[in-house]
Amino acid sequence: MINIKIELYGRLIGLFGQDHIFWQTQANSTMKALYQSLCQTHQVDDSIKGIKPVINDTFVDWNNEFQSGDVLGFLPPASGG
Amino acid sequence: MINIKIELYGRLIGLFGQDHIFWQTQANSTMKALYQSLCQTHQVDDSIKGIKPVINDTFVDWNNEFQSGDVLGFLPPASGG
Amino acid sequence: MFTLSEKAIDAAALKSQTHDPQSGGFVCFEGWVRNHNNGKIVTALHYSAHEKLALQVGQDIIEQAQSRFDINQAVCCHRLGELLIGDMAIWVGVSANHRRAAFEACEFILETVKKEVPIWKNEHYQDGETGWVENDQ
Amino acid sequence: MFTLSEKAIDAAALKSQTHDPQSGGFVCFEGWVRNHNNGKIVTALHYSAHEKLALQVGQDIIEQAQSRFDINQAVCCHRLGELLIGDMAIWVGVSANHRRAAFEACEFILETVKKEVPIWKNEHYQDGETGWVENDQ
Repeated sequence: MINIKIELYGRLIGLFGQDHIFWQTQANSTMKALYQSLCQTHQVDDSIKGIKPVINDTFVDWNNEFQSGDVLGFLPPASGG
Repeated sequence: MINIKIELYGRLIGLFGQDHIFWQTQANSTMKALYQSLCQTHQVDDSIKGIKPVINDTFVDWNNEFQSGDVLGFLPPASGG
Repeated sequence: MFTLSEKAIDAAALKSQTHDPQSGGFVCFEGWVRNHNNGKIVTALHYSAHEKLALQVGQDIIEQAQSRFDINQAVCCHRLGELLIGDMAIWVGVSANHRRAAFEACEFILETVKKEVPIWKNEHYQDGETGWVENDQ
Repeated sequence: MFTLSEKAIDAAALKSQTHDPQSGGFVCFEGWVRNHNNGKIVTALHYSAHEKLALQVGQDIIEQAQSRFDINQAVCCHRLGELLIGDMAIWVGVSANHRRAAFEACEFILETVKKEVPIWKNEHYQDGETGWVENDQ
Protein backbone atom coordinates (compact mmCIF):
# COMPACT_ATOMS: atom_id res chain seq x y z
CA MET A 1 0.00 0.00 0.00
CA ILE A 2 1.17 3.55 -0.74
CA ASN A 3 0.28 6.96 0.70
CA ILE A 4 -0.87 9.82 -1.47
CA LYS A 5 -2.48 13.21 -1.04
CA ILE A 6 -5.55 14.00 -3.15
CA GLU A 7 -6.53 17.63 -3.85
CA LEU A 8 -10.08 18.52 -4.84
CA TYR A 9 -11.14 21.71 -6.60
CA GLY A 10 -14.30 23.67 -7.44
CA ARG A 11 -17.56 21.77 -7.13
CA LEU A 12 -15.67 18.60 -6.13
CA ILE A 13 -14.94 20.30 -2.80
CA GLY A 14 -18.69 20.58 -2.25
CA LEU A 15 -19.26 17.03 -3.47
CA PHE A 16 -16.66 15.40 -1.18
CA GLY A 17 -17.13 17.89 1.65
CA GLN A 18 -13.39 18.62 1.87
CA ASP A 19 -10.64 20.10 -0.32
CA HIS A 20 -8.03 17.41 0.30
CA ILE A 21 -7.91 13.77 1.34
CA PHE A 22 -4.98 11.67 2.58
CA TRP A 23 -5.42 8.21 1.06
CA GLN A 24 -3.87 4.78 1.23
CA THR A 25 -4.19 2.62 -1.84
CA GLN A 26 -2.51 -0.21 -3.69
CA ALA A 27 0.46 0.53 -5.99
CA ASN A 28 0.07 0.54 -9.81
CA SER A 29 -3.39 2.01 -9.72
CA THR A 30 -4.55 4.42 -12.45
CA MET A 31 -6.02 7.86 -11.89
CA LYS A 32 -9.34 6.59 -13.21
CA ALA A 33 -9.48 3.63 -10.81
CA LEU A 34 -8.51 5.88 -7.91
CA TYR A 35 -11.22 8.45 -8.72
CA GLN A 36 -13.84 5.73 -9.00
CA SER A 37 -12.91 4.14 -5.67
CA LEU A 38 -12.86 7.60 -4.10
CA CYS A 39 -16.43 8.22 -5.32
CA GLN A 40 -17.51 4.81 -4.07
CA THR A 41 -16.01 5.22 -0.61
CA HIS A 42 -17.53 8.69 -0.18
CA GLN A 43 -20.84 7.53 -1.66
CA VAL A 44 -20.54 10.21 -4.32
CA ASP A 45 -22.29 9.62 -7.62
CA ASP A 46 -19.98 11.24 -10.16
CA SER A 47 -18.50 10.42 -13.56
CA ILE A 48 -15.09 11.48 -14.84
CA LYS A 49 -16.78 13.53 -17.58
CA GLY A 50 -15.29 17.03 -17.74
CA ILE A 51 -12.83 16.35 -14.94
CA LYS A 52 -9.09 16.70 -15.57
CA PRO A 53 -6.66 14.57 -13.56
CA VAL A 54 -3.38 16.09 -12.37
CA ILE A 55 -0.28 14.53 -10.83
CA ASN A 56 2.15 16.85 -9.04
CA ASP A 57 0.71 19.97 -10.76
CA THR A 58 0.89 18.48 -14.27
CA PHE A 59 -2.08 17.46 -16.40
CA VAL A 60 -2.06 13.68 -17.01
CA ASP A 61 -4.16 11.05 -18.70
CA TRP A 62 -6.80 9.02 -16.82
CA ASN A 63 -4.71 5.90 -17.51
CA ASN A 64 -1.61 7.33 -15.84
CA GLU A 65 -0.35 5.53 -12.75
CA PHE A 66 0.93 7.32 -9.66
CA GLN A 67 3.55 6.63 -7.03
CA SER A 68 3.88 6.87 -3.30
CA GLY A 69 4.18 10.48 -2.18
CA ASP A 70 2.55 11.91 -5.30
CA VAL A 71 0.04 14.73 -4.94
CA LEU A 72 -2.98 13.99 -7.14
CA GLY A 73 -5.57 16.54 -8.19
CA PHE A 74 -9.01 16.41 -9.77
CA LEU A 75 -10.11 19.56 -11.58
CA PRO A 76 -13.77 20.02 -12.60
CA PRO A 77 -14.68 22.27 -15.56
CA ALA A 78 -13.46 25.84 -15.12
CA SER A 79 -15.87 28.62 -14.22
CA GLY A 80 -13.73 31.72 -14.13
CA GLY A 81 -14.48 35.08 -15.72
CA MET B 1 -29.58 87.09 -57.49
CA ILE B 2 -29.42 85.90 -53.87
CA ASN B 3 -26.63 85.81 -51.28
CA ILE B 4 -25.66 82.61 -49.47
CA LYS B 5 -22.82 81.32 -47.34
CA ILE B 6 -21.23 78.01 -48.29
CA GLU B 7 -19.36 75.95 -45.69
CA LEU B 8 -16.80 73.36 -46.75
CA TYR B 9 -15.56 70.47 -44.60
CA GLY B 10 -12.78 67.88 -44.52
CA ARG B 11 -10.91 67.36 -47.78
CA LEU B 12 -13.15 69.93 -49.53
CA ILE B 13 -11.34 72.61 -47.52
CA GLY B 14 -8.09 71.44 -49.11
CA LEU B 15 -9.70 71.21 -52.53
CA PHE B 16 -11.21 74.71 -52.53
CA GLY B 17 -8.42 76.24 -50.43
CA GLN B 18 -10.87 77.74 -47.94
CA ASP B 19 -13.46 76.59 -45.43
CA HIS B 20 -16.22 78.98 -46.42
CA ILE B 21 -17.28 80.99 -49.44
CA PHE B 22 -19.75 83.87 -49.73
CA TRP B 23 -21.56 83.39 -53.00
CA GLN B 24 -24.07 85.16 -55.21
CA THR B 25 -26.24 83.01 -57.38
CA GLN B 26 -29.62 82.96 -59.10
CA ALA B 27 -32.71 81.98 -57.12
CA ASN B 28 -34.33 78.53 -57.49
CA SER B 29 -31.05 76.73 -57.96
CA THR B 30 -30.57 73.20 -56.61
CA MET B 31 -27.77 72.06 -54.32
CA LYS B 32 -26.41 69.93 -57.15
CA ALA B 33 -26.30 72.81 -59.65
CA LEU B 34 -24.67 75.04 -57.05
CA TYR B 35 -21.96 72.49 -56.24
CA GLN B 36 -21.21 71.96 -59.89
CA SER B 37 -20.89 75.67 -60.62
CA LEU B 38 -18.73 76.03 -57.53
CA CYS B 39 -16.37 73.35 -58.86
CA GLN B 40 -16.32 74.96 -62.29
CA THR B 41 -15.54 78.45 -60.96
CA HIS B 42 -12.75 77.17 -58.72
CA GLN B 43 -11.41 74.86 -61.43
CA VAL B 44 -11.92 71.90 -59.12
CA ASP B 45 -12.50 68.51 -60.71
CA ASP B 46 -14.88 66.82 -58.28
CA SER B 47 -18.06 64.73 -58.41
CA ILE B 48 -20.87 64.72 -55.86
CA LYS B 49 -20.09 61.07 -55.09
CA GLY B 50 -19.90 60.51 -51.32
CA ILE B 51 -20.65 64.15 -50.54
CA LYS B 52 -23.68 65.06 -48.42
CA PRO B 53 -25.39 68.43 -48.94
CA VAL B 54 -26.68 70.33 -45.93
CA ILE B 55 -28.91 73.43 -45.65
CA ASN B 56 -28.92 75.27 -42.32
CA ASP B 57 -27.40 72.30 -40.45
CA THR B 58 -29.91 69.77 -41.82
CA PHE B 59 -29.13 67.01 -44.29
CA VAL B 60 -30.98 67.59 -47.58
CA ASP B 61 -31.32 66.03 -51.02
CA TRP B 62 -29.19 67.16 -53.96
CA ASN B 63 -32.38 68.36 -55.68
CA ASN B 64 -33.35 70.65 -52.81
CA GLU B 65 -33.47 74.36 -53.56
CA PHE B 66 -32.18 77.03 -51.21
CA GLN B 67 -33.14 80.58 -50.36
CA SER B 68 -31.44 83.88 -49.77
CA GLY B 69 -29.62 83.89 -46.42
CA ASP B 70 -29.34 80.10 -46.19
CA VAL B 71 -26.09 78.54 -44.98
CA LEU B 72 -25.20 75.64 -47.25
CA GLY B 73 -22.72 72.92 -46.40
CA PHE B 74 -20.96 70.17 -48.31
CA LEU B 75 -19.73 67.21 -46.23
CA PRO B 76 -17.26 64.72 -47.70
CA PRO B 77 -17.14 61.12 -46.36
CA ALA B 78 -16.39 60.96 -42.63
CA SER B 79 -12.96 59.95 -41.39
CA GLY B 80 -13.26 60.00 -37.62
CA GLY B 81 -12.09 57.33 -35.20
CA MET C 1 -24.55 59.30 -24.85
CA PHE C 2 -22.39 60.65 -27.67
CA THR C 3 -20.14 63.64 -26.98
CA LEU C 4 -17.33 65.60 -28.62
CA SER C 5 -14.32 66.84 -26.67
CA GLU C 6 -11.83 69.60 -27.46
CA LYS C 7 -9.67 68.38 -24.55
CA ALA C 8 -8.05 65.01 -23.76
CA ILE C 9 -10.74 62.33 -23.38
CA ASP C 10 -11.36 61.39 -19.73
CA ALA C 11 -11.86 57.63 -20.09
CA ALA C 12 -12.43 57.08 -16.36
CA ALA C 13 -15.26 59.61 -16.25
CA LEU C 14 -16.91 58.09 -19.33
CA LYS C 15 -16.54 54.58 -17.96
CA SER C 16 -18.24 55.50 -14.70
CA GLN C 17 -21.34 56.35 -16.77
CA THR C 18 -21.59 52.72 -17.89
CA HIS C 19 -21.39 51.06 -14.44
CA ASP C 20 -24.50 49.46 -12.94
CA PRO C 21 -25.13 46.48 -10.64
CA GLN C 22 -26.89 44.22 -13.13
CA SER C 23 -24.11 44.46 -15.72
CA GLY C 24 -21.74 41.50 -15.86
CA GLY C 25 -19.62 42.68 -18.75
CA PHE C 26 -18.03 45.88 -20.00
CA VAL C 27 -16.24 46.28 -23.33
CA CYS C 28 -14.42 49.40 -24.36
CA PHE C 29 -12.51 50.51 -27.42
CA GLU C 30 -9.93 53.27 -27.48
CA GLY C 31 -8.56 54.62 -30.74
CA TRP C 32 -5.03 56.02 -30.36
CA VAL C 33 -3.08 58.19 -32.82
CA ARG C 34 -0.53 55.90 -34.48
CA ASN C 35 2.94 56.96 -35.62
CA HIS C 36 2.33 55.61 -39.11
CA ASN C 37 -0.42 55.35 -41.75
CA ASN C 38 -0.34 54.19 -45.36
CA GLY C 39 3.46 53.95 -45.20
CA LYS C 40 4.01 57.54 -44.03
CA ILE C 41 5.33 58.66 -40.65
CA VAL C 42 2.61 60.56 -38.81
CA THR C 43 3.66 63.21 -36.27
CA ALA C 44 0.25 64.63 -35.33
CA LEU C 45 -3.26 65.01 -36.61
CA HIS C 46 -6.20 67.33 -36.45
CA TYR C 47 -9.86 66.36 -36.20
CA SER C 48 -12.59 68.77 -37.29
CA ALA C 49 -16.34 68.23 -37.33
CA HIS C 50 -19.68 69.65 -38.32
CA GLU C 51 -20.39 69.76 -34.61
CA LYS C 52 -24.17 70.06 -34.62
CA LEU C 53 -24.67 67.21 -37.07
CA ALA C 54 -21.92 65.12 -35.48
CA LEU C 55 -23.70 65.22 -32.12
CA GLN C 56 -27.01 64.43 -33.77
CA VAL C 57 -25.74 61.51 -35.88
CA GLY C 58 -23.62 60.19 -32.98
CA GLN C 59 -26.55 60.19 -30.57
CA ASP C 60 -28.67 58.42 -33.17
CA ILE C 61 -26.03 55.65 -33.45
CA ILE C 62 -26.04 55.17 -29.66
CA GLU C 63 -29.82 54.81 -29.77
CA GLN C 64 -29.63 52.34 -32.66
CA ALA C 65 -27.19 50.25 -30.59
CA GLN C 66 -29.53 50.37 -27.59
CA SER C 67 -32.39 48.98 -29.65
CA ARG C 68 -30.39 46.41 -31.65
CA PHE C 69 -28.41 44.83 -28.79
CA ASP C 70 -29.30 43.67 -25.28
CA ILE C 71 -27.09 46.22 -23.52
CA ASN C 72 -27.41 48.47 -20.50
CA GLN C 73 -25.29 51.58 -21.06
CA ALA C 74 -23.47 52.83 -24.16
CA VAL C 75 -21.18 55.86 -24.26
CA CYS C 76 -18.99 57.31 -27.00
CA CYS C 77 -16.75 60.38 -27.08
CA HIS C 78 -14.76 61.66 -30.07
CA ARG C 79 -11.87 64.06 -29.70
CA LEU C 80 -11.57 67.23 -31.82
CA GLY C 81 -8.59 69.51 -32.44
CA GLU C 82 -4.86 68.80 -32.49
CA LEU C 83 -3.68 65.34 -31.33
CA LEU C 84 -0.19 63.89 -30.92
CA ILE C 85 1.02 60.28 -31.17
CA GLY C 86 -0.57 58.13 -28.48
CA ASP C 87 -3.41 60.58 -27.80
CA MET C 88 -6.88 59.11 -27.64
CA ALA C 89 -9.08 59.96 -30.63
CA ILE C 90 -12.19 58.00 -29.72
CA TRP C 91 -13.57 56.10 -26.73
CA VAL C 92 -16.50 53.68 -26.90
CA GLY C 93 -17.77 51.84 -23.81
CA VAL C 94 -20.69 49.45 -23.44
CA SER C 95 -22.01 47.56 -20.41
CA ALA C 96 -24.37 44.60 -20.69
CA ASN C 97 -25.66 41.65 -18.70
CA HIS C 98 -23.75 39.31 -21.00
CA ARG C 99 -20.42 39.72 -22.72
CA ARG C 100 -21.40 38.90 -26.32
CA ALA C 101 -23.85 41.81 -26.58
CA ALA C 102 -21.25 44.18 -25.11
CA PHE C 103 -18.65 43.17 -27.72
CA GLU C 104 -21.12 43.40 -30.60
CA ALA C 105 -22.55 46.76 -29.59
CA CYS C 106 -19.11 48.28 -28.98
CA GLU C 107 -17.90 47.27 -32.42
CA PHE C 108 -21.16 48.39 -34.06
CA ILE C 109 -20.92 51.85 -32.48
CA LEU C 110 -17.26 52.22 -33.45
CA GLU C 111 -17.76 51.16 -37.07
CA THR C 112 -20.89 53.25 -37.55
CA VAL C 113 -19.39 56.36 -35.94
CA LYS C 114 -16.32 56.09 -38.20
CA LYS C 115 -18.54 55.78 -41.27
CA GLU C 116 -21.34 58.22 -40.54
CA VAL C 117 -20.47 60.91 -38.01
CA PRO C 118 -19.27 64.04 -39.85
CA ILE C 119 -15.75 64.22 -38.44
CA TRP C 120 -12.64 64.56 -40.58
CA LYS C 121 -9.03 63.65 -39.95
CA ASN C 122 -6.12 65.69 -41.28
CA GLU C 123 -2.80 63.91 -40.79
CA HIS C 124 0.50 65.75 -40.41
CA TYR C 125 3.48 63.82 -41.77
CA GLN C 126 7.16 63.93 -40.89
CA ASP C 127 8.00 65.32 -44.35
CA GLY C 128 5.90 68.42 -43.60
CA GLU C 129 2.96 67.41 -45.79
CA THR C 130 -0.58 67.00 -44.55
CA GLY C 131 -3.30 64.77 -45.88
CA TRP C 132 -7.05 64.40 -45.51
CA VAL C 133 -7.72 60.76 -44.80
CA GLU C 134 -10.99 59.08 -45.71
CA ASN C 135 -12.27 55.89 -44.12
CA ASP C 136 -13.09 52.96 -46.35
CA GLN C 137 -16.72 53.27 -47.39
CA MET D 1 0.99 38.37 -19.71
CA PHE D 2 -1.51 36.43 -17.61
CA THR D 3 -1.68 37.08 -13.87
CA LEU D 4 -3.83 36.25 -10.85
CA SER D 5 -4.65 38.82 -8.18
CA GLU D 6 -5.80 38.36 -4.60
CA LYS D 7 -6.48 42.12 -4.41
CA ALA D 8 -8.71 44.44 -6.48
CA ILE D 9 -7.58 44.43 -10.11
CA ASP D 10 -5.68 47.61 -11.06
CA ALA D 11 -7.02 48.17 -14.58
CA ALA D 12 -4.95 51.32 -15.16
CA ALA D 13 -1.69 49.53 -14.38
CA LEU D 14 -2.59 46.62 -16.67
CA LYS D 15 -3.65 48.97 -19.44
CA SER D 16 -0.34 50.82 -19.35
CA GLN D 17 1.33 47.50 -20.27
CA THR D 18 -0.54 47.48 -23.59
CA HIS D 19 0.37 51.00 -24.74
CA ASP D 20 2.84 51.48 -27.60
CA PRO D 21 3.25 54.07 -30.37
CA GLN D 22 2.42 51.84 -33.32
CA SER D 23 -0.90 50.69 -31.88
CA GLY D 24 -4.00 52.38 -33.27
CA GLY D 25 -6.58 50.43 -31.33
CA PHE D 26 -7.11 49.08 -27.85
CA VAL D 27 -9.97 46.83 -26.76
CA CYS D 28 -10.61 45.79 -23.20
CA PHE D 29 -13.12 43.63 -21.44
CA GLU D 30 -13.98 43.82 -17.77
CA GLY D 31 -16.10 41.18 -16.08
CA TRP D 32 -18.01 42.53 -13.09
CA VAL D 33 -19.83 40.60 -10.37
CA ARG D 34 -23.55 40.86 -11.14
CA ASN D 35 -26.32 41.00 -8.56
CA HIS D 36 -28.16 38.10 -10.21
CA ASN D 37 -27.47 34.78 -11.95
CA ASN D 38 -29.82 32.04 -13.09
CA GLY D 39 -32.73 33.78 -11.40
CA LYS D 40 -31.10 33.99 -7.96
CA ILE D 41 -29.95 37.12 -6.14
CA VAL D 42 -26.18 37.06 -5.77
CA THR D 43 -24.63 38.93 -2.84
CA ALA D 44 -20.98 37.92 -3.23
CA LEU D 45 -18.78 35.26 -4.76
CA HIS D 46 -15.51 33.52 -4.21
CA TYR D 47 -12.98 32.53 -6.87
CA SER D 48 -10.47 29.78 -6.19
CA ALA D 49 -7.84 28.36 -8.54
CA HIS D 50 -5.20 25.72 -9.05
CA GLU D 51 -2.77 28.60 -9.09
CA LYS D 52 0.24 26.97 -10.74
CA LEU D 53 -1.78 25.46 -13.58
CA ALA D 54 -3.96 28.57 -13.91
CA LEU D 55 -0.87 30.73 -14.54
CA GLN D 56 0.52 28.17 -16.98
CA VAL D 57 -2.72 27.71 -18.97
CA GLY D 58 -3.43 31.46 -18.90
CA GLN D 59 0.01 32.35 -20.25
CA ASP D 60 -0.40 29.74 -22.97
CA ILE D 61 -3.69 31.37 -24.05
CA ILE D 62 -2.00 34.78 -24.29
CA GLU D 63 0.70 33.24 -26.50
CA GLN D 64 -1.91 31.53 -28.68
CA ALA D 65 -3.60 34.92 -29.16
CA GLN D 66 -0.26 36.53 -30.08
CA SER D 67 0.33 33.95 -32.81
CA ARG D 68 -3.25 33.80 -34.15
CA PHE D 69 -3.99 37.53 -34.37
CA ASP D 70 -2.04 40.53 -35.64
CA ILE D 71 -1.81 42.23 -32.24
CA ASN D 72 0.87 44.07 -30.29
CA GLN D 73 0.25 43.55 -26.57
CA ALA D 74 -2.18 41.26 -24.75
CA VAL D 75 -2.72 41.24 -20.99
CA CYS D 76 -5.16 39.35 -18.77
CA CYS D 77 -5.65 39.32 -15.01
CA HIS D 78 -8.12 37.18 -13.06
CA ARG D 79 -9.17 37.99 -9.51
CA LEU D 80 -9.15 35.37 -6.74
CA GLY D 81 -10.78 35.39 -3.30
CA GLU D 82 -13.93 37.09 -2.06
CA LEU D 83 -15.68 39.56 -4.39
CA LEU D 84 -18.73 41.78 -3.88
CA ILE D 85 -21.29 43.09 -6.40
CA GLY D 86 -19.61 45.39 -8.93
CA ASP D 87 -16.10 44.11 -8.20
CA MET D 88 -13.98 43.26 -11.20
CA ALA D 89 -13.44 39.52 -11.70
CA ILE D 90 -11.42 39.60 -14.92
CA TRP D 91 -9.66 42.17 -17.10
CA VAL D 92 -8.51 41.52 -20.67
CA GLY D 93 -6.75 44.19 -22.74
CA VAL D 94 -5.32 44.00 -26.25
CA SER D 95 -3.58 46.61 -28.38
CA ALA D 96 -3.14 46.26 -32.14
CA ASN D 97 -2.37 48.29 -35.23
CA HIS D 98 -5.92 47.77 -36.44
CA ARG D 99 -9.16 47.53 -34.50
CA ARG D 100 -10.53 44.25 -35.88
CA ALA D 101 -7.60 42.18 -34.59
CA ALA D 102 -7.89 43.84 -31.17
CA PHE D 103 -11.59 42.94 -30.88
CA GLU D 104 -11.05 39.37 -32.05
CA ALA D 105 -8.07 38.68 -29.81
CA CYS D 106 -9.76 40.19 -26.75
CA GLU D 107 -12.82 38.00 -27.20
CA PHE D 108 -10.68 34.92 -27.93
CA ILE D 109 -8.67 35.39 -24.73
CA LEU D 110 -11.78 35.96 -22.65
CA GLU D 111 -13.65 32.91 -24.00
CA THR D 112 -10.64 30.61 -23.77
CA VAL D 113 -9.71 31.72 -20.25
CA LYS D 114 -13.28 31.12 -19.07
CA LYS D 115 -13.25 27.65 -20.62
CA GLU D 116 -9.74 26.42 -19.86
CA VAL D 117 -8.04 28.19 -16.97
CA PRO D 118 -8.60 26.18 -13.75
CA ILE D 119 -10.50 28.80 -11.75
CA TRP D 120 -13.80 28.11 -10.02
CA LYS D 121 -16.62 30.40 -8.99
CA ASN D 122 -18.65 29.84 -5.84
CA GLU D 123 -21.67 32.14 -5.67
CA HIS D 124 -23.23 33.29 -2.41
CA TYR D 125 -26.98 33.91 -2.67
CA GLN D 126 -29.30 36.15 -0.67
CA ASP D 127 -31.09 33.10 0.76
CA GLY D 128 -27.85 31.97 2.43
CA GLU D 129 -27.11 29.18 -0.03
CA THR D 130 -23.95 28.91 -2.09
CA GLY D 131 -23.47 27.30 -5.45
CA TRP D 132 -20.59 26.20 -7.63
CA VAL D 133 -21.21 27.60 -11.10
CA GLU D 134 -19.85 25.94 -14.22
CA ASN D 135 -19.40 27.72 -17.54
CA ASP D 136 -21.07 26.32 -20.63
CA GLN D 137 -18.70 23.83 -22.19
